[in-house]
Amino acid sequence: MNIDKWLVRKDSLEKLFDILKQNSKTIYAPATKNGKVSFIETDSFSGITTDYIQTTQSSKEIVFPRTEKILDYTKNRDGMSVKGIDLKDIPEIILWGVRPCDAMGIDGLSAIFNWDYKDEIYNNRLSRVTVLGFSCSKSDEYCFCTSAGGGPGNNAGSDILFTQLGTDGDYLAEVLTEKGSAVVLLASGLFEKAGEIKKEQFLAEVPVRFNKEEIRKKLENSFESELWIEHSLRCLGCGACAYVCPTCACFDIQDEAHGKAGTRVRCWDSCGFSLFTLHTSGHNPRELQSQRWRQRIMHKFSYMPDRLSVYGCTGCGRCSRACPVDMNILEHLISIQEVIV
Amino acid sequence: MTDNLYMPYLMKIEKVTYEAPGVKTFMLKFINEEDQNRFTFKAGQFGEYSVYGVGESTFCIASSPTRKGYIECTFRQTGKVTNALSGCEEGSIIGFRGPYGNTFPIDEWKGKNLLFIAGGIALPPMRCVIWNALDQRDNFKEITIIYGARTVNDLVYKHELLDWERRKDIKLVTTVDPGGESPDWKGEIGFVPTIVEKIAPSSKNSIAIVCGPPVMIKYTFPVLTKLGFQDENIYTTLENRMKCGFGKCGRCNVGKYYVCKDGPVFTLSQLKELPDEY
Amino acid sequence: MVDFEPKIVAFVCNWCTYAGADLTGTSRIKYASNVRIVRFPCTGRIDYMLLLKAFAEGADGIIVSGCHPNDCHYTSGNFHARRRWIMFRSLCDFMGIDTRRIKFSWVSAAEGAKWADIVNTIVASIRELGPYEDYKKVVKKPVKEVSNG
Amino acid sequence: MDDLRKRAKELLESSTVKVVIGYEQGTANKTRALFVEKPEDAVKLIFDSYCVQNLAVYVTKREIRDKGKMAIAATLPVLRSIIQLASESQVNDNNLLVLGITPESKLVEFSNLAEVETFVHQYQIEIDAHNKEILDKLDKMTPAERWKFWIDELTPCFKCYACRAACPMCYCHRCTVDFNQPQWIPVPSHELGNLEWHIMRAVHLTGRCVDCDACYNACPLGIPLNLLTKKMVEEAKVHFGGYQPAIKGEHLMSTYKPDDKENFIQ
Repeated sequence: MNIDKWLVRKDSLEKLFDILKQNSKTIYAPATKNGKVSFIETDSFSGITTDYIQTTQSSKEIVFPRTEKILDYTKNRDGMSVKGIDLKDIPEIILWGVRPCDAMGIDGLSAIFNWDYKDEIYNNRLSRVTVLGFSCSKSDEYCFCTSAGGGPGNNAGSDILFTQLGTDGDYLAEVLTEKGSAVVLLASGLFEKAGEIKKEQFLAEVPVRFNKEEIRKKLENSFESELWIEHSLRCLGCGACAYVCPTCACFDIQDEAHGKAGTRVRCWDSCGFSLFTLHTSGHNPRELQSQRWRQRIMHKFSYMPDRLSVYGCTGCGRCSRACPVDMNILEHLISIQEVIV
Repeated sequence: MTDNLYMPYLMKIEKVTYEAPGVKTFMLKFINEEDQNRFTFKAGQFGEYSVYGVGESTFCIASSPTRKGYIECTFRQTGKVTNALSGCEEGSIIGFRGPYGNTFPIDEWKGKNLLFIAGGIALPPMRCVIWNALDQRDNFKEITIIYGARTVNDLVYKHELLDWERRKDIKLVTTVDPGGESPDWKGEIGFVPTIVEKIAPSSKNSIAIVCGPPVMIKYTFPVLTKLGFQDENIYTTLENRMKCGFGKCGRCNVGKYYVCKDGPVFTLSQLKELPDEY
Repeated sequence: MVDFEPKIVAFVCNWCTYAGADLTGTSRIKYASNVRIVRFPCTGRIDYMLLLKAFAEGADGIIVSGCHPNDCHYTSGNFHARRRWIMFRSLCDFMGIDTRRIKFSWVSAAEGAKWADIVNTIVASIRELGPYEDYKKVVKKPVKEVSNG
Repeated sequence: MDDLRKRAKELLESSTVKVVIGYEQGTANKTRALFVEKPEDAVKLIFDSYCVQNLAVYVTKREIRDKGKMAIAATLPVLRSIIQLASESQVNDNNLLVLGITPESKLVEFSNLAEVETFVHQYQIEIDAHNKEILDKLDKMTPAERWKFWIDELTPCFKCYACRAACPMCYCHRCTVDFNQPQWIPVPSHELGNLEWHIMRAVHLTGRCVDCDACYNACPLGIPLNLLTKKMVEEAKVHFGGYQPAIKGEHLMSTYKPDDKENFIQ
């Protein structure tokens, strides 16, 4: 796949933003609120936060919103009229400043949402999103993208990947998809031919901490291991890790009625909650927190690779950052690699 | 099926039959004619039945695929949706999404004896297979049905049990748990596993299909193995909490198998491979 | 808002206020018909969640009324209720819920006139305040197409 | 905190307790909960200014409680939570031993919960100055401004329930939001669902919250939801003279005084 590489001057980034804005595109970019950086609809280039390692939440919210209407119904005298979501209403969105680990997460989501049955709502949202990725020049002890098959400069999932050449240098723009070239066409003046540029030297240093194939093999016969109990003693069973994760796609379907009409809504859910698998009879196949923590790891590092040939983890480390009790997934994966034989 | 996976068919409730305390059977017809003609399913598949404004609930399609023009479902009133469902009368509109899941491999059973073992409210998934087999009766040799419930009143499809009893080409054994019998009860008395042991159907060239509460299944499998049934000839269905029904919402998995996609029908040999998580 | 007819929900206790309202009726005292009365065995049974649900389903004003202290049929129901109302009302005020739209009162079985007066005053004041747009806006926006991060 | 480690080791060796709940070094400069079951692991116990997580949340967690008698390293907020849990009969003397850590970081071992209670009653539940300032700023706003403030703050909430999980007082086996007959609080995290959830949480913690900020520290989005429970602590002071967790004491919201004062009931 030959990626055409362009050079974008440092100060023409703002011009690119304005051109996109003029073309009435909705732009979501990282902005700070309550001391946390999240993707917020932004109108001005100056509103974008730049010195951060990672947003608190992944960009999953844009293609798989936390709450999403899937149908409307109205009861009338002679029956019921039910209307599905009008896929054309889904807005065009530019996702500005997506880290490679988020962009890579989209592959995990797409694998689930297109396993046999095609989820048109998700596919339509994704088709209307243009992902402008920004490589990482900094990382911290939570990041392990290189162990999860990605990297600070990985271009999977991005339509254009910008890599800043040096602290305030110009940007190397790798255009990867038609959506990417559409943006280049829109602002062709800003994209200059780029010579041979070695971007690796400007990327963050992320050491490889484990081998995911090895972990996958070890997980196959570790279902009864004591490790799950030991690791999950301090887990409190909240949903923070699942909701900040770029590849967690589990959802719940709820109905909301207001008088004669109402909606059916799809909203995020987490395997960390005991309600997730509770039967009406009271029986719960996953009663203990250790069983639920095991499900989280097994799904991402064993079931998804087996069934969908894609790992359910991009190594962003968000779940460890967001966890109230410091359940560090990297630490647990390393101990699985060392302890389970 | 429109491109929106989550959009149910609109179904009208044609007939409501009261089966047992808290258990009802709905006969459902598609409101939209083409959906009716285009709709096909196989024995063992399930669907999501929705009451708008309340939610969706998962149970099998209880009518046989050989009977066209309608589908039936039987449910017990336990949760939020089933309570709302049992409040619906004939003529009201509900939603149905499906068919989902895999099927009983009836075609492979041609020329074999069939042993159906059901407990309590688990007769519906079996009834679908039984009628499917009975509608092609000569494909199969001996058909034995062992069906038990807690009390006489809890037996579902009472009228059909009578039909099956009168038929000469089926052996029907109904039982009730000890203490559940009524004075004029002529059937067996005892738990289903003990009755299976007593009847001791031969395992030569035969398939066993077992559905029922987990405790009944747990005690019936060893009996069948003792009678010589091979693990791959014993079929059962698994029940897990479900929301989507097509492998997306991520909650019905047992190990790496999804009950909504790889099930609900499993053989005992498959069950033995599954981790203890159901 | 000339033709705005406020929707008022009244949560009342069965032994005093409901009987009082009944007395209002039998003694032919006219009062605004905007109020929808929900009867409870005691004010102690009136849950704060019901008030929120009333606003969520479109109420513009709420009356919560029961027996005077020491008159409670169950001796302490209204005392417990009073303490809950004090704390819940402070929480609502802190969160910006318009407490002018929630009226708490004691109406005994003999105070038919007082009941009519309470209903009329609250209907008049809510008619002047207008529909509870803020809450309705939150309810109408159940699902943001794409909510921000 | 060597004497904590030494004492923990002794307790485990003499098996007076089956598990010691304390803090250990976590990722980056975070600290996290540690459950010591073997005497030799007691050396991992630490205590420094980063140890703020309220460990009392674990004394009601089934997997820990079923291990047998627990010992817990408890700073002042944790001690308050333990007394509040004791008053709601969740813990008692034969399943919990308390190793107190005073505000001056001195180890004080309590022989029973009554002793813990007398210690806790030396300190009033005080809202810290910074948060008091924010509360005053909010009080000066008009209701419409406060409404806008809270709707903006609560909209990002995605109902991960970390605030519920981290709070020692939220030990219910099945929370009201987990029931669907009736579904009191909408499950989806839209604006109405978030508003009703956070109101319900504040109401259910009224008179029980010990103002330990566990909910705020747990929220991955940094929503200042502890302001709601802090406001209820302040209101309890204004209307009823405040409250202190007390094993045999009355609970603020399940008792009453005939002469409770108010100015809005007609």
